Amino acid sequence: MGTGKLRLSKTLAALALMAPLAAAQADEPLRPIANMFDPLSKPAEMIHDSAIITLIICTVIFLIVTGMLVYVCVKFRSRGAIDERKEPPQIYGSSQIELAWTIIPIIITVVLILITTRTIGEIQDHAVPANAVHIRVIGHQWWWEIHYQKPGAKPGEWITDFTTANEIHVPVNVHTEITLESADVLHSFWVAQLNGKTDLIPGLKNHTWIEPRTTGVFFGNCAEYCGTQHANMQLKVFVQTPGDFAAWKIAQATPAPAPAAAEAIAGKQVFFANSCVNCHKVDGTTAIGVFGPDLSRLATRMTIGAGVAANNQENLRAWMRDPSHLKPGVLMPNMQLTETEVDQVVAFLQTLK
Amino acid sequence: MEFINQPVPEGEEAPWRLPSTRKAGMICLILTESALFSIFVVAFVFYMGKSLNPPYPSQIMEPPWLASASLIGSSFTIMIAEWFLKRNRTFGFNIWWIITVLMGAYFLGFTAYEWHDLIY
Amino acid sequence: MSQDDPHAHNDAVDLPTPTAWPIITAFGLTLVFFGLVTNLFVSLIGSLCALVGAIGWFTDVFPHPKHETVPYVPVDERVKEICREGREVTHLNPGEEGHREHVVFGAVHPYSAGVMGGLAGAVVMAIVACAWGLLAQGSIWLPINLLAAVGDPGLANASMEVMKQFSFVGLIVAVIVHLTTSVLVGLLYTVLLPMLPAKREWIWGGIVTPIIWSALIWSTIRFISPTLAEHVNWMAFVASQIVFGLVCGFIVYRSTNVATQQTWSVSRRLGVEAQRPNKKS
Amino acid sequence: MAHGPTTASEEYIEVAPSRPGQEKGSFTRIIQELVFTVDHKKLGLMYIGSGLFFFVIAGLMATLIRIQLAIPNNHFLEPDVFNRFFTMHGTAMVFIVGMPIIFGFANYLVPIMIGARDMAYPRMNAFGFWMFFFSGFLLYASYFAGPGLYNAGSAPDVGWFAYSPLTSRAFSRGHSSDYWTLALFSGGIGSIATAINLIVTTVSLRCKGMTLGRMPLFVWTFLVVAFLVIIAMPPLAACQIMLLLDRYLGAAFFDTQNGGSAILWQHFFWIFGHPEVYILILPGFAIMNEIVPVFSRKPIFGYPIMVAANLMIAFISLGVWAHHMFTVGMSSVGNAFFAITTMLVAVPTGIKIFNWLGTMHGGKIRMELPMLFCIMFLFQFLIAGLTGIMLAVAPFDWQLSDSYFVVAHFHYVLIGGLLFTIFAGIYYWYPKAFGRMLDNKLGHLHFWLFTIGFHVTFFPQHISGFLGMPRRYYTYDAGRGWDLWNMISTIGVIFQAAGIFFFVLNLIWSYWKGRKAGDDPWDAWTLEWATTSPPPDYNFEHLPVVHSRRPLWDLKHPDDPDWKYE
Repeated sequence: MGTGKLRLSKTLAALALMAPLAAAQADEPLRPIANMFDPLSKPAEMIHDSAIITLIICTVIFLIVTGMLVYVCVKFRSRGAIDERKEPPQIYGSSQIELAWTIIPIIITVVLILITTRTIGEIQDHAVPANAVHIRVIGHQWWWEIHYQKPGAKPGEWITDFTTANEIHVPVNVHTEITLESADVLHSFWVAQLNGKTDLIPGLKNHTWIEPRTTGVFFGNCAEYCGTQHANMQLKVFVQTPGDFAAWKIAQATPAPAPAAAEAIAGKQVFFANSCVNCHKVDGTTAIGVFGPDLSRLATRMTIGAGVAANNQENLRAWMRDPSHLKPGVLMPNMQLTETEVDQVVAFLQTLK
Repeated sequence: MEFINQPVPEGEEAPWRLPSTRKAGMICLILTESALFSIFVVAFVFYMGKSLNPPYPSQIMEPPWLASASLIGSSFTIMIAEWFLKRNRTFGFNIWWIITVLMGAYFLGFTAYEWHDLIY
Repeated sequence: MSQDDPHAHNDAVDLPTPTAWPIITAFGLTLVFFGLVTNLFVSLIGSLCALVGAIGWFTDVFPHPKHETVPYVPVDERVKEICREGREVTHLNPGEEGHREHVVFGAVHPYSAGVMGGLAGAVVMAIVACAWGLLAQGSIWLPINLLAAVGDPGLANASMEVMKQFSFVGLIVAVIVHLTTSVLVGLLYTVLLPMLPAKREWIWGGIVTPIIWSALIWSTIRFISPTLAEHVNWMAFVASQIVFGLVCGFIVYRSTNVATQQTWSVSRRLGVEAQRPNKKS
Repeated sequence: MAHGPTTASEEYIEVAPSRPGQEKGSFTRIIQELVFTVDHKKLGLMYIGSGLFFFVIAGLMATLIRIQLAIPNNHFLEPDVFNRFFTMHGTAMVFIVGMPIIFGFANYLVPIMIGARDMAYPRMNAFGFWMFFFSGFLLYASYFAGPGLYNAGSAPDVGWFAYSPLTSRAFSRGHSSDYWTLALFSGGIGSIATAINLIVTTVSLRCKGMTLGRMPLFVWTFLVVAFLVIIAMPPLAACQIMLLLDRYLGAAFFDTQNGGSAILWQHFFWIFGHPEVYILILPGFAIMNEIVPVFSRKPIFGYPIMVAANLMIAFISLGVWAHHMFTVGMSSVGNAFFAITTMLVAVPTGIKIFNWLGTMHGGKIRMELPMLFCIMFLFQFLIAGLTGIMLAVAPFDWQLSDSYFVVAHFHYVLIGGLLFTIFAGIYYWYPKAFGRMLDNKLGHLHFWLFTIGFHVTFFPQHISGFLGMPRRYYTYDAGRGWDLWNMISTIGVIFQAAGIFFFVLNLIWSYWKGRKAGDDPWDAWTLEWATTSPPPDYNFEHLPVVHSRRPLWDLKHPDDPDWKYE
């Protein structure tokens, strides 16, 4: 293999970097284990209830049938050659028993069908309350574009307040209505502790919603195979107190101040001299590209490359040298920057907060 | 042979008849074809009127009367050919069979031409 | 046999002649496809190959499929006589004749009795439940809507006032669910009651089963339907279940036993007669 | 019915065309026989043999996949290489391993079981086999064509269900999607040909007295399978044609950037894809239906209802396709409808499981290898069925779909279900096909290693699915709760591989050294045991006449034949 060392170091780096970094950036506890049996949001709880009854029923059936199988195998096993000289009585069947084990599954099925249809309706046809937060999530080959609706916009019409990427912030105990779209291929939005998955389909608008019960950073993933870097299309949902959320929104909606340090100013020039602006957007500047993630507030994010690495100076440098080293197959080209230019651009990017 | 000498239950002497392989095979083939074309028909209905940009089908497509006629006609000529075959008249079969092949070939050729025309 | 089997002769049998045309045709077709991902020239060769194969195949089967006559293998390589002594077959329980059986447990109740019992039980059960609704809660619609709330998301989240009102969807859902389940349980009674210890059918059907059923529902009700869990009155619930069990069990129990059809063939049970004449023993 | 073939042995007329210079048994002669043959038995064995060959290749791919996933952030495989592996593994296992092996069983056994000399269309049978055989190589040619070995060729990397628009020209450059499409398309032609052949054979070539009500359940099940094939495969072919039009001629059926629909492909694909699952699992039931009665020494419990359950499963399977699409945002009514139909499948499936238990109940179960595999099948298929019910609960599916839970579920169906019965079938019919028994010791090694390996590999995947691990990930971060389960899963592969090694060893070793089997080693009841092992080219000197579902029981107990009771 020959890459054991690299692998190990990367694993350790991932472990070591994530926790302190998150602590520095978000007060919310990290919830990296997306356990669907530990739901912390309204739709996920409803799903959990229907899952539990299904599991109970299935476990009971499993125990009964396995018990029957073991009993039959032990009780009626052949006891050697002498025993085999006689054939057992030839039984052809029994309408009564067969009917019984047809009806009982049907009754169980009826119960399950009722629970299923109710839960489907409760979750899918849930009314959107007036105080809901509206966001739009657009899937791209291997990152998430996130739009926040301008306050005061009428329901049904869409005015983008600001955009961000890969990290969604929502208030706790408030219904967040999420519209899902795709810019290229199929993706699927999945944050298991908040809700089940809904696909992002080009040409269609899908909807999902969450109503988290507690604050925290919830880890999600793209769950529909979307190409080379499907595995590194991670998603994080920061559930914040309403106060924190309001503050975050205001900060995001205002452009970052222009860089003051010389290196960062030079970095900004490099950024605009190269074709970065064709794909990336930085609020308050002339960079309005839309093919790559919005960088307006890059420095406030926890990770880069849709979760492929922690957002720190070292990783940003590695990314600027060659994005496909960190994320093989990524659509961002290698910009062939010199070492000085790399340092300068990274310095500029780190001012975007 | 043991199967022959075993006692036979009453009422089992009735002659043993089964559907002919030809009929059964043909029905299966038709079933397959209809499964195939039902998907095309569904796709056609689904996309009817959904062209994003002109030219629209109604503007450039004409009903291919001759090709359709030869396609539908070929099912009759093959029936005639089969009629000859059943009576062991090889010559008649060959004639009608070749006519069928030609009609089918004409249809395929015309379809290819139509496609070529549409795309280039 | 030979007269039934035109391909068999006294010491040989006609088999289709081995031929390479199918493999040539298949190879040609695959080349056609392979050409689409490499070079159209490959497709051209492939289609020629497939055409040659198809023509060769045609000559093989036209006007009659080719056969070759294959002799039987030597006598000592043929199938051995099947051992006729066989093994004895264990008889059924001592005292019972024979060793074959279609298992029948006690009397067989006609399925119609199950359906009737289920329907009658359903009516009585509905009366008890609605009486509870009317007397204790002041609304005949409450129990109906509660049942419908198991499957209907609209009612599941409704307030108590709404639950006491008439709901068309609720009525439809409740009636369908109630009748389906009742008929199924009625059928289950016809087949299961005879298997239970005799003479006590009414206890099993009228008391034990409803109580087990109620206990099952009680333990899982939070997951089955939170709405129902909130409002249900367990006394009334168990009472209506027992009423159902008694009525249904009674009707099933009283029905005349009929002969079972299970020894019949599939075709006869379905009412169509296949190729052989009926030979009911 | 006087017969004198026994005295006429010296009068054999050598009418078969002799091919000069080629003695029986020489290598060229064997190759020539295989190429020219139209014999259903040889073709059946060729199906199974080539299916097992592709099985080993696709299995090695799975091993590499598991090595990559053993630890978080592994760099053993590049993402593209990994994506090609899981695509090729899935595609190969379904289309050029599963389907051919089951067709091999059908080809070999159906004509003998119904007392026929060959299939209805022997040449078309050969054609069907060769179409499949070449399509397998066409699929694997993708590794060598295009950019070639250096960059692992242009092997398909779009997943075995090749969801659009990932297959459109914009997102799948080169020919990787085309290899997938063309290989499956040409293989599909072969499958349809074989299925039609099976139906016609079963309908038209039954021996005297073999009514539909007396056909072995094996034949019944394959009749249903063949019908499913001719109903389900053409839709796949149709949507593949549309995809080819998209890619080669610039149509836009599934190209979302030009007004096509991504959802339509999913509907079309699963209209094929779900019946396909039953095409793969019903043959498992077929093999169970033969082996369980013989080794329990009793007739199958509830023959009529078993037939009815087959038909019900096939019928329902045509109306459940969208349960693969609960997450695409269908209306709540649509979701509810497909959840309901899917749950209904549980009823006939339950009937089958209970009836097998009923067959074993009261019998004298001989714990030979075929039966061991069948008992494990019952246990594993039970788990697979129950996880299937969980997936049918649409809200639960919103969590479970495309997670490792699904991976675990369908491997319990396809390995725990289908593959175990294929093993059972091979242990059961190998003596018939080659005249020698498979070795018992090697067989037990195979059984235990593979069973343990299977559960160790796939059971933990249920749990990693519960913990939110999506499928088709080439890597994952540490600290998300998936590390341990993936490591266990990878360890299980070692046991499975060892099991397969002993299995292949057994197949080869027993061919020369196995114990002689005799005509009827298991004391069974269906017609294939009424001829020699291996059977002669013509199967039976004289076509049999049957009076009951167990013709050999009638012969073995002449005073007490079955037909008096059926």
